[in-house]
Amino acid sequence: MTQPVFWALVGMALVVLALYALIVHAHLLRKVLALNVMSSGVFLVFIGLARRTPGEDVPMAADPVPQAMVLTGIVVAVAATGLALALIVRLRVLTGRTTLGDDTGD
Amino acid sequence: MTLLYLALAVFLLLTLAAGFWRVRHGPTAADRMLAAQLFGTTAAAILLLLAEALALPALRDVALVLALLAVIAVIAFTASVKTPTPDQDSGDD
Amino acid sequence: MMLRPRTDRQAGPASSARADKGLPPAARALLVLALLAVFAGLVLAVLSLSEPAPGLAAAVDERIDESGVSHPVTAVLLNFRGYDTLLELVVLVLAVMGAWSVGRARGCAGNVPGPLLRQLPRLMAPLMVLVAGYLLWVGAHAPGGAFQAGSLLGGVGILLCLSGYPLPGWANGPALRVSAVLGVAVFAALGVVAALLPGGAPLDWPPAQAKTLILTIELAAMLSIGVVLAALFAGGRP
Amino acid sequence: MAGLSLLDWALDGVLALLLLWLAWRALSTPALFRAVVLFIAFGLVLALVWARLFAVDVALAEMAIGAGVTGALLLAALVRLAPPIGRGRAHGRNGERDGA
Repeated sequence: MTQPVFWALVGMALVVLALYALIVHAHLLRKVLALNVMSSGVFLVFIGLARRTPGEDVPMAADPVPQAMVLTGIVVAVAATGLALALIVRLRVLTGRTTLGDDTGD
Repeated sequence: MTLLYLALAVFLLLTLAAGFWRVRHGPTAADRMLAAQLFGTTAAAILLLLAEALALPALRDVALVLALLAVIAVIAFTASVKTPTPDQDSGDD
Repeated sequence: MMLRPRTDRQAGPASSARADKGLPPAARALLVLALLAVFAGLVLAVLSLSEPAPGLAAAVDERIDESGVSHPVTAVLLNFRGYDTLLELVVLVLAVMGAWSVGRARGCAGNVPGPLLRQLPRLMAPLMVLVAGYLLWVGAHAPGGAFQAGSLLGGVGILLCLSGYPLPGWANGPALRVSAVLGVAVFAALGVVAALLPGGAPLDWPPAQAKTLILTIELAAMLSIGVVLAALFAGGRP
Repeated sequence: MAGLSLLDWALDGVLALLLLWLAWRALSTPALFRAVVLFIAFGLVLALVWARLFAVDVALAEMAIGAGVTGALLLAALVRLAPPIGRGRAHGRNGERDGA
């Protein structure tokens, strides 16, 4: 197993782990955490596999295009997290709940 | 020399793991807080070692950013921990 | 009021049961099996990839001299794939619009800042702004750039918010809104100007002016990213 | 890329184990506050991984955003989700009143 494949596997393990937590947990803040871990896993797969094509100026550096896309993804993820948190706080103010789903709701 | 730096980085990573154990088991919130603060320091040291071992001087900038933003994390942490009042203990467990 | 939960763990048996045991054991086992199958499929997919992969590193390296900057990641972000970055700045503005439309900002954190915390911005904020400027500048030829510098500026905003630093009144007015959209506005305006040049196309920088244009856009983008992150932290419209 | 030394693998292995363990703890710890702290630590270790993978730009962004800004956002949300506790805290800084 080479290093890029190793890190891609770790990233996919993170994605699956976070997907499980996303489905199982009801608290919305926990779901936000799970989504963040999941996006980190995707980024890890991306950057890990990008190392199969070394960059030119720094011999060991990864392909710059996936790096730029992951950079964009990180900033979008934090913006989405901020919006999600604002919505959760609003839900809490309006209904007193921090979970979705009407079958288990109060 | 590179070998030594890498070995030191692995060693510091292991101490980081030990710190996580303290965060998990630390009896009081102050213990956890102190251990969390130590992560920043250790991680900065690991980054500086990696900067030499991997011949990537730009990693020093990452250590600089970490040093600055660790302060933000600690402030956010202290601002969100309940201030203990006489009638109500900071029951973290 | 005293007994209301702070976290889901302290929320008493009923609520924590709802948080943790929403699924019956059988469904949970099925879910684990399904996820293991997904993982196995992903592993097979990755193991079947060829190891020296054809990537875009060579293509970037070939055209880097025309991009105006010498750091490949910055060249990709601000020149080769400019649309990505432009639309990402739009996403940031949309996020802050969404957060502002659900409610007003109501303070930053629980505790009233003590004297130490109130003085901290005087020490930290200038340092962080300085490092942000450094990262922006160094991004032209080494790792760094608008995103990293902007998130440091966001950190400055969070620091000011948490320490209760008294901001001047204009900082919460139109200035805040203008700087939140400044990145998109400057990027799009310069992109349109580039299209109007003879032989130009949208977001296609002429090599001679590319470095100036990229640094201008990055400066505006850094401001916008910082302001948006700080506004998201404040949690609502001012 | 062929001959990764034992030490390189030790570094990768410890980093990966730490990363997975932190992610698992952050997603399964019952107390939300501790989960958020573990998530911040997860961002820190992830930044080290990016550094190790020679993606310095991503490491910089992850350090600033993943470990700094996201952590602060989550902690602030945690405070806002908690109702005012006791009488000493009831002076409206994070009260339930909606200013809209």
